[in-house]
Amino acid sequence: MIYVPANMGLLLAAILFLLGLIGVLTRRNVLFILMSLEIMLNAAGLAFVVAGAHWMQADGQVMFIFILTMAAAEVSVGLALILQMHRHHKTVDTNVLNLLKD
Amino acid sequence: MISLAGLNLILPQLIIALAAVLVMLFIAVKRSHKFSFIFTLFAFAAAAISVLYIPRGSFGVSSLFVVDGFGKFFTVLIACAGFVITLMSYHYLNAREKRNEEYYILLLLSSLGALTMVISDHFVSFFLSLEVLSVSLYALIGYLKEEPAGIESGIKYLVLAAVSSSFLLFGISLIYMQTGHLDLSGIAAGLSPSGEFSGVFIAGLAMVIVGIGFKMALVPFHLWTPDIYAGASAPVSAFVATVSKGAVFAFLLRLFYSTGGLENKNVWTAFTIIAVASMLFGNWLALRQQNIKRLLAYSSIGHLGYLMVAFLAITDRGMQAATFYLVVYFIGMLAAFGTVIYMSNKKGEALYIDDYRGLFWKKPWLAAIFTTVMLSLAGIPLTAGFLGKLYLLTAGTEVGIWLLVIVLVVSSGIGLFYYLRVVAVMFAGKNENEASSEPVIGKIFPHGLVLTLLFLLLLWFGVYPSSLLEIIQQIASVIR
Amino acid sequence: MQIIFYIAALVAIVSTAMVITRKNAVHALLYLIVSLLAVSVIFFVMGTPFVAALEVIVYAGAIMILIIFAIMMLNLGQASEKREKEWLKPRTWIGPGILAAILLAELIYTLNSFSPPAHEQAIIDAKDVGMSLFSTYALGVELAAMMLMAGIVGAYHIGHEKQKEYHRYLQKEEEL
Amino acid sequence: MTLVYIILILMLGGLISWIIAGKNSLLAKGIALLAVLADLVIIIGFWISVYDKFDLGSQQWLIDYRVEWMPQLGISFHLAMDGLSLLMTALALFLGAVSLIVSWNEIGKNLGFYLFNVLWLIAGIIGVFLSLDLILFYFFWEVMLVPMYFILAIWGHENRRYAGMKFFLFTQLSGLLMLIAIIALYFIHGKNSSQYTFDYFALIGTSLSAKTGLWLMCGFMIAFLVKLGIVPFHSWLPDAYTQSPTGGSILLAALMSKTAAYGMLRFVVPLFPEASKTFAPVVITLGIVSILYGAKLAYAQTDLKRMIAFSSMSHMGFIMVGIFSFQALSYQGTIIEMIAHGISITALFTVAGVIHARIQTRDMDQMGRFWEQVPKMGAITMIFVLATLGLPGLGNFIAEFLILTGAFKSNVTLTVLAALGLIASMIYALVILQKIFHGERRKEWKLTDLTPREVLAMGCLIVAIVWIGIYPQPVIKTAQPTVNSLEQNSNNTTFVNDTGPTNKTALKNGDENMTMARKTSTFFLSLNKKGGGK
Amino acid sequence: MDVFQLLWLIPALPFFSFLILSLSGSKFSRTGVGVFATISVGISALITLIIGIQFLSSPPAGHFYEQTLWVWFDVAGFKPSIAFYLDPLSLVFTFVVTFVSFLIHWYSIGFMKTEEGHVRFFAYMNLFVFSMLMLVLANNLLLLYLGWEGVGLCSFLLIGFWYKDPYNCYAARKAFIVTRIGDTAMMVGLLMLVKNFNTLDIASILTTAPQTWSPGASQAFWVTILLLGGAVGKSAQLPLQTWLPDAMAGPSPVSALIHAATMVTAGVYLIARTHVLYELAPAVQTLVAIVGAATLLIAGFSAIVQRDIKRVLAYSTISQIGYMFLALGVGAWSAAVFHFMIHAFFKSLLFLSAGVVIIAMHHEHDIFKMGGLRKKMPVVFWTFLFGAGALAAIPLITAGFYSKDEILFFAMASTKGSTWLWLAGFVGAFITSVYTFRMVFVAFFGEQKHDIPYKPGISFKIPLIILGILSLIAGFIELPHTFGHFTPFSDFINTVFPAVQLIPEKEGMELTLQISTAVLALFGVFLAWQLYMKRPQMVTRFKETGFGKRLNDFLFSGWKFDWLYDTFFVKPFVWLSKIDKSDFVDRIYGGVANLNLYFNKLLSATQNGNVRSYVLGVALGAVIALTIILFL
Repeated sequence: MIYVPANMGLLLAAILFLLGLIGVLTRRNVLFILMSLEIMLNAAGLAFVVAGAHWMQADGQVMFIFILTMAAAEVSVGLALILQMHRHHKTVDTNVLNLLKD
Repeated sequence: MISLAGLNLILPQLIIALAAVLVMLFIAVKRSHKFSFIFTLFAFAAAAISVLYIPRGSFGVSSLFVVDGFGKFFTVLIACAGFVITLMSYHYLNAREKRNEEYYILLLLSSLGALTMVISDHFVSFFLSLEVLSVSLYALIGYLKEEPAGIESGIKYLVLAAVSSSFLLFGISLIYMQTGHLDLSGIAAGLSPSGEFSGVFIAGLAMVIVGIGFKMALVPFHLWTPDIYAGASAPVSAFVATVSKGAVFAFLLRLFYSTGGLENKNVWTAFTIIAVASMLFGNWLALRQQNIKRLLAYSSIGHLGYLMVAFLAITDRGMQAATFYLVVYFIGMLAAFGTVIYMSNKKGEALYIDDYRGLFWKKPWLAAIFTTVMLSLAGIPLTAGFLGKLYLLTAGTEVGIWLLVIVLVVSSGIGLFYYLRVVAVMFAGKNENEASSEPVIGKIFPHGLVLTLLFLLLLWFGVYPSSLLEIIQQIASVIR
Repeated sequence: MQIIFYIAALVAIVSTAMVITRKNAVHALLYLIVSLLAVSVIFFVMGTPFVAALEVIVYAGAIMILIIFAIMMLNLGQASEKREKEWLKPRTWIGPGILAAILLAELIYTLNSFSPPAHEQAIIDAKDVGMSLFSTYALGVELAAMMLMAGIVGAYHIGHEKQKEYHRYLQKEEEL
Repeated sequence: MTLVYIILILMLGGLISWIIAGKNSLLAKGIALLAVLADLVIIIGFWISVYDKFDLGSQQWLIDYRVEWMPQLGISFHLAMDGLSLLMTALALFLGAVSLIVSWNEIGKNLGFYLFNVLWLIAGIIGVFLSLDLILFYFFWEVMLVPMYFILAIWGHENRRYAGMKFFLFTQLSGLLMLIAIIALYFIHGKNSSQYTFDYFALIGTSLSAKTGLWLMCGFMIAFLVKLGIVPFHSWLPDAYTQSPTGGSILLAALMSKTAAYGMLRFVVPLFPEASKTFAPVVITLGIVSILYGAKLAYAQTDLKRMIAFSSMSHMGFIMVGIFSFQALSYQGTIIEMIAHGISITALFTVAGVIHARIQTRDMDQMGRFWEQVPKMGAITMIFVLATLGLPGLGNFIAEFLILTGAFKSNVTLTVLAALGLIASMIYALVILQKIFHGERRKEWKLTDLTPREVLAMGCLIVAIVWIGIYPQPVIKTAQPTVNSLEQNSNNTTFVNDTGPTNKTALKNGDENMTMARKTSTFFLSLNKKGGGK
Repeated sequence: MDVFQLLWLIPALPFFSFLILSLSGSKFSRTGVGVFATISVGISALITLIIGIQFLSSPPAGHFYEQTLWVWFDVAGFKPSIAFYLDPLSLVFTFVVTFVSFLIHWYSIGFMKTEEGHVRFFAYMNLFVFSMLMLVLANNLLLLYLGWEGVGLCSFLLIGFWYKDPYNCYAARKAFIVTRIGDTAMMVGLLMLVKNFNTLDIASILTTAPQTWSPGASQAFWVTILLLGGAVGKSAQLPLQTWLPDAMAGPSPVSALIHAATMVTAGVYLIARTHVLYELAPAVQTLVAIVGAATLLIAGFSAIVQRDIKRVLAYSTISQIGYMFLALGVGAWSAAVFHFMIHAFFKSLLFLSAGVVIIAMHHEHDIFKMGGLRKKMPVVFWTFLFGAGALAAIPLITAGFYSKDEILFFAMASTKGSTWLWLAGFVGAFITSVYTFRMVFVAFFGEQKHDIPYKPGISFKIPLIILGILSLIAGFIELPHTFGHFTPFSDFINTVFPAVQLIPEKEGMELTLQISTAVLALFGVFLAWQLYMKRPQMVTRFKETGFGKRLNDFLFSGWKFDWLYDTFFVKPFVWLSKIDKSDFVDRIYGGVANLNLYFNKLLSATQNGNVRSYVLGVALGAVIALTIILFL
């Protein structure tokens, strides 16, 4: 029915993925990092769906669903950790997380 | 549809999963640390023993899993490690945290992730296992939530693990895009056997390497290791060092051997570089480290590098060597962290090498164990570490991968320096200005007993390892 | 229909770029939702309506709400926006930008060599997905459940605020 | 089984004295000494009983004990004894006993653990002398290391940790290279004969291409050169020898260094006959450099033990010259040198220890004119200084003479250079005597002369060194069968063509490596097809 | 009973005495030690005498006797034994060694009366006698080497006997090391012999060598030159003569025994013993003669300016051994041995007398601070005079005349001799009489400068008198042609040596040569009298001129040999030792260690604790992995 070139789909996924990566690398606010992580995971999921559509299989979507689940679990634990961090440090700046270093 | 007939094959995994649920239910009824603890112990023991009821041979379970000798071996290994870690956790948690029952749920769940990973035959099951492992680990690492260091390491691990998981997923999707399969045998079937892979597949492999390399803490994906080891509680560090890495390594073997990913020369080279860098950097980083947990972290980077030598040999012997070494590494790391737990007290862990000054004159038995562990990690004879290293060298020499073999030798020479440093401190004069009146956590039971057991295992496998070798040779031949 | 894909892709990219550059967390989150919706459109275009729906419901709906709650709890107001300004110096973008550019170039290079056979795509709907989920991947679903359990238990434990416990002398003081 | 008992007695003795020492230190010392002496009696009794068997044409091996150890890897527990190992074992036990006696009161703290280490060290050394499985050999080789490290790092002098670390790093690293060589040899032999084993008797006939042989031999040689302390691998030696407690110095210098010489005789020359011939000029040159450079360094030192350490290094050069001349004379000379040097260095370190115990310094610039107060010590020191400088009538002379005689037959120029060592050794050796016992009194010390216990130990050493000096025949006779087989071995070498088939199978290159990978992966594939039912 | 079987007792007795003294010497009384040691050597001398008489009266078959105690070791057919070999040559040496040692031991009883460490002294002396006897009696060169090193050791020990003075230690060390240089050469020579003959048995080498080597063979050349190296070291010949003057730091009996009579002539013995080899290497034999000639001149000139009585004697010893070498070099084997014997007598006499003088002068060695001792110590004066006469070869009445005369004649007349060699000896003889009588006149004549209450005891005098008589009459056992040709000594010893080959036309010159030598010696005495008694101001004035001062310094320092060796060998060695005390190799390894620490620091910097930089690491890793895999 619909034809979307698989490599274009993958390219979009890659761009989103890398934007997410840039976000993780640049933002000091841990909430933004969390959001960027979601972008990356979503991009990976997008890639799976593109590939699944390409092979006309359900596996890609199944994988997307699992990624979705994982994102949810991760965000829940992540937010809990952020709350604790805020409690300890009164900030969401990741630069304060340098108690542990060489 | 899934048939119940296959379920007996994944009995250990089921037991652990059930135990996790049950512990949670019990908590809902009544919180009891002791009960959770004992129940978890039984669960691990049962999981280990249940392996005996799995028939011999290689069976697929619902295309996600394959249960074979190799998987069973690792199942037992992980269950035993879980058992030991549980044993060592009880008093530690009592001393350092108020609410401890969830710990056992998380420990069981992360072990479940590891257990399913070692029998994974499919990217989906691998990914899910990895995430079960990771998500529970986020919580486990940050478990001591009253401590900034714990939370810090939790966040670090979460961010980094998520990034690496994303890479992994992206990589898998590329592989899927190329082959149309997510199961390993399907992927292998869709590839040319000569190692001439298409670009997308290769790029996918590279990103999978990032994900796996991160979990195994191979250079350059190793940066998280010391911080997480140091920030997490010692039992969790032990878990991260052993179970988490071992399970991923088991899958690495399966993945690359069954898909023939190493046929590609570039992939092989990339892994060689990773291995060389891990061996050298890990040991270099540890050279002047004063924090014993960080030191162990660096040392584990090096050890995983050593394992890669066996992995890169791509032979029967290489597999056996890797398996043997992993067992030895498990024992060594568990005993090392066990000693740290033993020496810790309510106020904090015995993190610094100086905390062990003159240990030999105060607690000779503990010091002897720790010394043996250090020597085993350094690969000195009479300990299992030596035979492990011998096996690795044998594997490397057989196929003539001289660069790796020489780097292995050189880096274990470098490694010797810091292991000996620890040993020397233990045998040095007594610490005069030691004011800490706080009693240590360690008790004869279970810590002393467990450590002694691990110590004896190190010696046993170091002096008369025939029985273990026999088993390993069997399972290696099963997997071929 | 391809044009829809391209438009949606453009929207997704732009809004994602906005996410990572915003100083206000709530704004960023809204852009993220836009981005997710755009991806959802793409899913729909590609004939995967089930995940398109899930994208909107779970991602944009559930997970983002979770983050909004977190933002509210942390009470990041105007002050934090100022702080963000300090934190986001232009040169912090250079390194990651270059790195991402290299990665992108490499991925484009590989995707270039990848020319999938052009074929019509069939719609793979919720039924197909469901069949797959509960046959082949049934054990996977169980595992995912375990993962969620881990997430919940973990979040519960870590998020649990300890009761403030004062030292008994301090308590006495308060009584006085 | 005798051989196993010899090792076991030491190990058990060590354990028992460790346990007992907390309660009764004298008893612990007694038990430790008794264990060593019991072994010594066993070995000497054995020697006497087989003494008549050492004739020219006789069987080399006296005892051969072999059980499977790790059959999966082709490793066996294989101990055997011939004349050479008999001599070395006896020497180890004799000097071990002496070292226990001379450091009887030296160790104050943690005596039990010390005794444990000493006995296990001796056990390790004897294990090295007796093992005929290469992995077992390596095993013992490393087992020596740990107790020595402890002795050095716990009971050593002021700079002990540094010295211990250096010692351990050097020997361990070089040992690992040897291990690689052993493994490579194992595979080459295995691929040639499809019998994968580390057994000495099986490996001894392995035919190697010239290049491979050279590489493998280098692996062995590095380990041995390091332990022997040959330039340029000697850097650890002065520190370790100097910082050890007396007993440790003795065991290090007198026994552990001999394991390296033994290793060359037992393994390098028989396993790599042609490679060692090719390599001989290099090794001999290194030996000569050690002789001369060691002597020069010894002369410069003011630390007594350091000086003795360098003198030891200088003498080890002679051993190199002796082994790599491939002559019966020089082999015999080497064996006698091992024994005589062991004895004389033991005595010298004892003297250093005795002095250190009395005045708490090793700095010779603070000594002088000791003869006045302690003539007995002076006289005994003199004897061993003379032994060091190779005075005829004492054992070292016979050794050096035989070595040079043998060496002269194979290489004149190098031998003449080596002979310069005789002059050099005199230059530093006299300094020991004169700086300490003669000349001006630089500081007022209250010295007490040797105690009867010390005199007893030294007396034994004097008797031994004089015995070897004037009637070394029993030693020579005992070593004769071993030397014969060594000589035959080096005479019967044939060079294998470099492009021969052995080389190709021996060392795989990358391509073959990849095919191996493919094979493995196809196994995986077939497995998954069979077992991966849905 | 065959008296020859007592042979082993000759060295063994002093050795046992050494053992007993060193183990339990402190239990003896003070004189008991000396007496015990003396008696042990005395018995040795007695046995030597008995054996000697037996040898003369009924010589064993082949004029040698061999006694094997045990096989030393046996490796690959090389089988040296602990065995003794007695033939006329070794008998003469044994006789001289035991006899002179006996007398010197006797003398030492008195000499050591007040010194501390007398037990040590006598033990060392006994050990020396033992070693020396091993040297001369050895049947193989390895055993000879044992004795050779043994005497070197005893020399070292006895020079440094007064160990509290660092100078003595230095002198002892120098003597040991310098001779060791020669010994090493000799050792290499032995190695060469083993390589060629697979034996070190002297007798078998001497019989095999001429069969395997033709005269002038390079093998023979190298062997002999190496053995010569040993000989010049031990006998203090050029270029290794520098140790002997310093060796005078030892007690006088030591100088008499070791550094005059016995040990220093070991080189002569060695060359005489291996004369067959030297005859196979004519070039080296000539070299021996040249070395001897050069040494006797150099040492003689040095002796003229010395002030220390013992140093004068030391240089004269070097010079006289030069004569022996000269004799050996021209093939006059028996003349060399004869001169050795005579020299042993008179030189030990001189040293012993000097020893008495020195004790009397409270350890004053400078002859110019003595003077007029003639009256106070008549016995010593006369014995010293006898010795000096023999040294200066005063014609007819002294033994020295006969022995030296023989050498000079052969230097001229032998086929291997030459006029130049003779001339050197001739000039040397003149110098000898000058410096000898300079010493006599300065020390014993003139004014008395110190009061000397000291009277030498009888134990001093008897050995002196015996030796004095011997210095006069011992020459009569070998009279030249011109004096009736009574030659029992050379007849006896020539069973070992071949006769000297003479150039026929020069045979007739003997009388001329004798007369000129005699006149020259007397003129030397006269000159000494003139210069040092009558007109000492002449010498003083000459010394004050620039040239004279420099010449005096030059000769006084022994032709600056010490300076030469110091500059070129000792100082560079010491310098090298100093700058590399801590071993540069160690630094290299230190560098490696530091490099590792540097890497550690470098890598540690990456562990900065910042989560974003860790992510950067992962991302970088991804880039690297992708790049390698895609583009490699």
